[in-house]
Amino acid sequence: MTKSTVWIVLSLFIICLISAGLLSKVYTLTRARIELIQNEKTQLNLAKVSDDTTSTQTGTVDTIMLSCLCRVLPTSKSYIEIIKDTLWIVNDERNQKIGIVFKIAPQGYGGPIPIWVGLGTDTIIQKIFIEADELKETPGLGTQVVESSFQEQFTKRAVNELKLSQDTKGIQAITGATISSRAVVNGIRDNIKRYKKYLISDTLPKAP
Amino acid sequence: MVTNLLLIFIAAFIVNNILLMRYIGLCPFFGVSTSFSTAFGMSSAVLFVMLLSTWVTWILYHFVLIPLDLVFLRTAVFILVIAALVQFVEMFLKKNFKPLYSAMGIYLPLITTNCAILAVTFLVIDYKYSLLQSTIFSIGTALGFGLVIILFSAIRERLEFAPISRSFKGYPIAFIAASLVALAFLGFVGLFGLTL
Amino acid sequence: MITKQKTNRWKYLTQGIILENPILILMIGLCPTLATSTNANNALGMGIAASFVLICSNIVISAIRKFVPDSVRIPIFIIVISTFVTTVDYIMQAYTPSLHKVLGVFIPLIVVNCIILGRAEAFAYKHNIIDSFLDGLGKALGFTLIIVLMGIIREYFSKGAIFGMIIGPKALISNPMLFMIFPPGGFLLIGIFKAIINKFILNKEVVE
Amino acid sequence: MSIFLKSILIFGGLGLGLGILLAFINRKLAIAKNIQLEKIIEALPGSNCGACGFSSCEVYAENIADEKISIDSCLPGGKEVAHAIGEIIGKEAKLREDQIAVLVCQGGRKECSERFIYDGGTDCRQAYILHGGNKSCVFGCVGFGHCALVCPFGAIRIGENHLPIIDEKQCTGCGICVKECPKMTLKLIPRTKLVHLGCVSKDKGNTVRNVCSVGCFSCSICIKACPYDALKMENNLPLMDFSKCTDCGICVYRCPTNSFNDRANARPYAMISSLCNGCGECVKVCQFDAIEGKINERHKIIIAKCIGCGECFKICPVKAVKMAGALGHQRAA
Repeated sequence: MTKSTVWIVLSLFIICLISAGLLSKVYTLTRARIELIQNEKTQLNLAKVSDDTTSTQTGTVDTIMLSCLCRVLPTSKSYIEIIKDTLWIVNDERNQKIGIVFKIAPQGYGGPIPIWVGLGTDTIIQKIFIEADELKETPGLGTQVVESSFQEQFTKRAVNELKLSQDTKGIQAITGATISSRAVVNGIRDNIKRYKKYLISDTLPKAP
Repeated sequence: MVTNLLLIFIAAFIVNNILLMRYIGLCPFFGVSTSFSTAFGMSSAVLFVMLLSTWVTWILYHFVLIPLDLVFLRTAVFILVIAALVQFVEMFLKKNFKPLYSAMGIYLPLITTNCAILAVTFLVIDYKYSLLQSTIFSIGTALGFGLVIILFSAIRERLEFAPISRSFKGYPIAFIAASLVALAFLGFVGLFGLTL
Repeated sequence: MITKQKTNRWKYLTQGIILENPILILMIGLCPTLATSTNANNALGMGIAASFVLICSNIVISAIRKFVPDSVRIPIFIIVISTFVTTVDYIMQAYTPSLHKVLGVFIPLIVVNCIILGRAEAFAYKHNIIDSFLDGLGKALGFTLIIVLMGIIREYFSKGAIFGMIIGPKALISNPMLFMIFPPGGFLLIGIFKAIINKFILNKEVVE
Repeated sequence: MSIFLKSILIFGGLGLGLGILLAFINRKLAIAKNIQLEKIIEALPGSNCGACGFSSCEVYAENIADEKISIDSCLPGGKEVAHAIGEIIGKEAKLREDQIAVLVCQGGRKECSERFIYDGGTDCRQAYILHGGNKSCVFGCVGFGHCALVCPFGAIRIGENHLPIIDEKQCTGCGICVKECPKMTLKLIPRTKLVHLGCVSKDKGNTVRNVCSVGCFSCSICIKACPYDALKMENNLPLMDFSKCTDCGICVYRCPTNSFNDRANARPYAMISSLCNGCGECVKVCQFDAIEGKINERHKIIIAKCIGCGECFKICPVKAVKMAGALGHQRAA
């Protein structure tokens, strides 16, 4: 190996080392804050889908300002995370289970569509929430799936009503985005079946 | 399963065309699309390198970066791998496929700085596609890139002889022509329910 | 002798803004310009991010230019630039999450942004640190100036607002020109800008 | 700091691996990078004009390195490049004459009328699509300047008479304009050749006559007049055999419609010295009766009529004739 090729390989190696070191330093510094923001968002979404008005206590979700980082939790609820970042059990202040919340990401064609689903103990969907800004889309262009009118259709729906249809019985698909709306409906229905077992058993189940 | 793949292909090929709808890869687009042969050479080189780099980066991401929780290295590793890949491809072609190299070779160094290649590797990760889906996606994007760049090179060859005022000759008229073509591509939004 | 030195240094700075403006004259760095200038805030965000990376990478590259072997200089430049880009990426994720969401895939794309690699290759690799810093600053200002200008125009026509403040006439707000947000608007705007610049440069040449 | 360690290991390892792989492959795949190739590429002008028939200078250099092709087909480079390459690869450069492009049509807007009014695309190839252009002479140059556009050396510009004017100093004879011209009214001739026909019309005599005032209507006077029979009629045009032609210029001046183009700026004239014994041979030979005098008396040349063709100079048995003025046939410039 002539001297010049040694130097070529060495210089590449040194630059990689320095940049890797720097990057890991930056990552560890900013990771704390990013996680903080991430938790903040999950709490907000959890609250959004589980404001179970039919629950015994009257606590309603008060507004949560994302920008101010003080964690104003909904008055009564506590969330126990079962599966990291996908499933939470919702308990009221007397630690009675009143429902579950799970997050799914069915495959739309503009990329995965992140949906939060709040399910009451009576397997009736309380609310769903589609995170608009999570969608990896060209900046500035919204997609129709995010419109609140589409999300409202899911409130107070039983599992068997979850199918695309023209009449008000089922869910009306959005014109122009049939593929994405079908992905949302199927995604929710399949995952409800998967997470249903957490509703029934009172004791805290082991993570699957 | 197959319709799913087909729809990903069409979305990448026409509906979300990487050049006209996502604005990625414009630098070589205006530089190379002056004549058909250069445009064809460039798009075949892009297809070849985009496919290879999507595979390499996808495997690297899912089997090295995620298990070791080094996701923050994503940008650096990807671009380094692509630069090295282009270097190997160039040397390999120069040695074994001389005619192919002389047709496509001159564009290879250009490709390292081509935003489209890196963009595809990132989009494939963000969309959480499987390896097969990302292959289809990258083929679709590369063909979309080729389609637009060849289509546009024909337009620009005609523009050479059109009577255009002096200050609009060259790049300005090319941009305006590109905006009209982009307008036409906008018509594809909503095809088969594929939104942007 | 020093004054001559100072003048051409000053020239490096001012050249970047009008005479050798990266977007309009050198025609490089078009991808982020068109993509993120849908409104003024995004444009400003991208402008600052790209400028930070451009200036820092210019300084570092001109600092280490003596140790870089010529045959492997492109990969080394790329590693240096990608280090800065990742730092910007994670700082943005920590402190300005909303802007980071909107800019999305275009932040990592700064690595292959033709301005930065172009300036590194053409200028920083051959000049000393102060000159490359000034050149980087000039190019960054030129880039940010144009991208913010486009952001303002596109936002004004599509939302009748600038930096979010609604100032447009009623008619514009009731039926905004959405054409400007979509890709065709961006291409058209750059085409017109380039024509105006040609007009100045062309008759300047004739005068000479 | 496990993250710090892990990232250093992975990224550093990747960098090292790629570096080693790069160096290794660089050597294994290194084609014989012969220094000769580098030197040849440097010697070539590098304008990638394609005159040598290859897409770029580099490809041409590779062919030279593999001795596949004669080393002087780089026309723009001409003699110096050929010599330089010759030294590099040690082979004597077989010189092809230096060439220059000339227009073989003199029918501008004044000489040749237009068949129809045309205001379409301002490029010869577009005008050519429409019945071969709007000039009444079907073979003539339409003069929209495509040759000026494609000339890589900027040697051609369109004169006010709507015909291309070729600047001989700039023109390197690369032949691109000849290839590109849709009407084939440009031709490559050796740079030293002074006289060439200025018409390409293959029409019959009378059609040419009522279409263009300077067109050759194949009267074949020049063929008879040429002392070296370098001309012979071929589909209504006098074809010139460059090897026989001595650029004497007789055909230029004998042609009734001066269809011949004479690139010499100035022509010499003959002078008869006192040695003349009045034999009268020169009078028989001179086609422009520019010599007068009685038998056995010293003859005299009428300078106005003499075109400097040099026939009397050649025929004079006593070498009494001298050529003066433009130093023989060389151009004055």
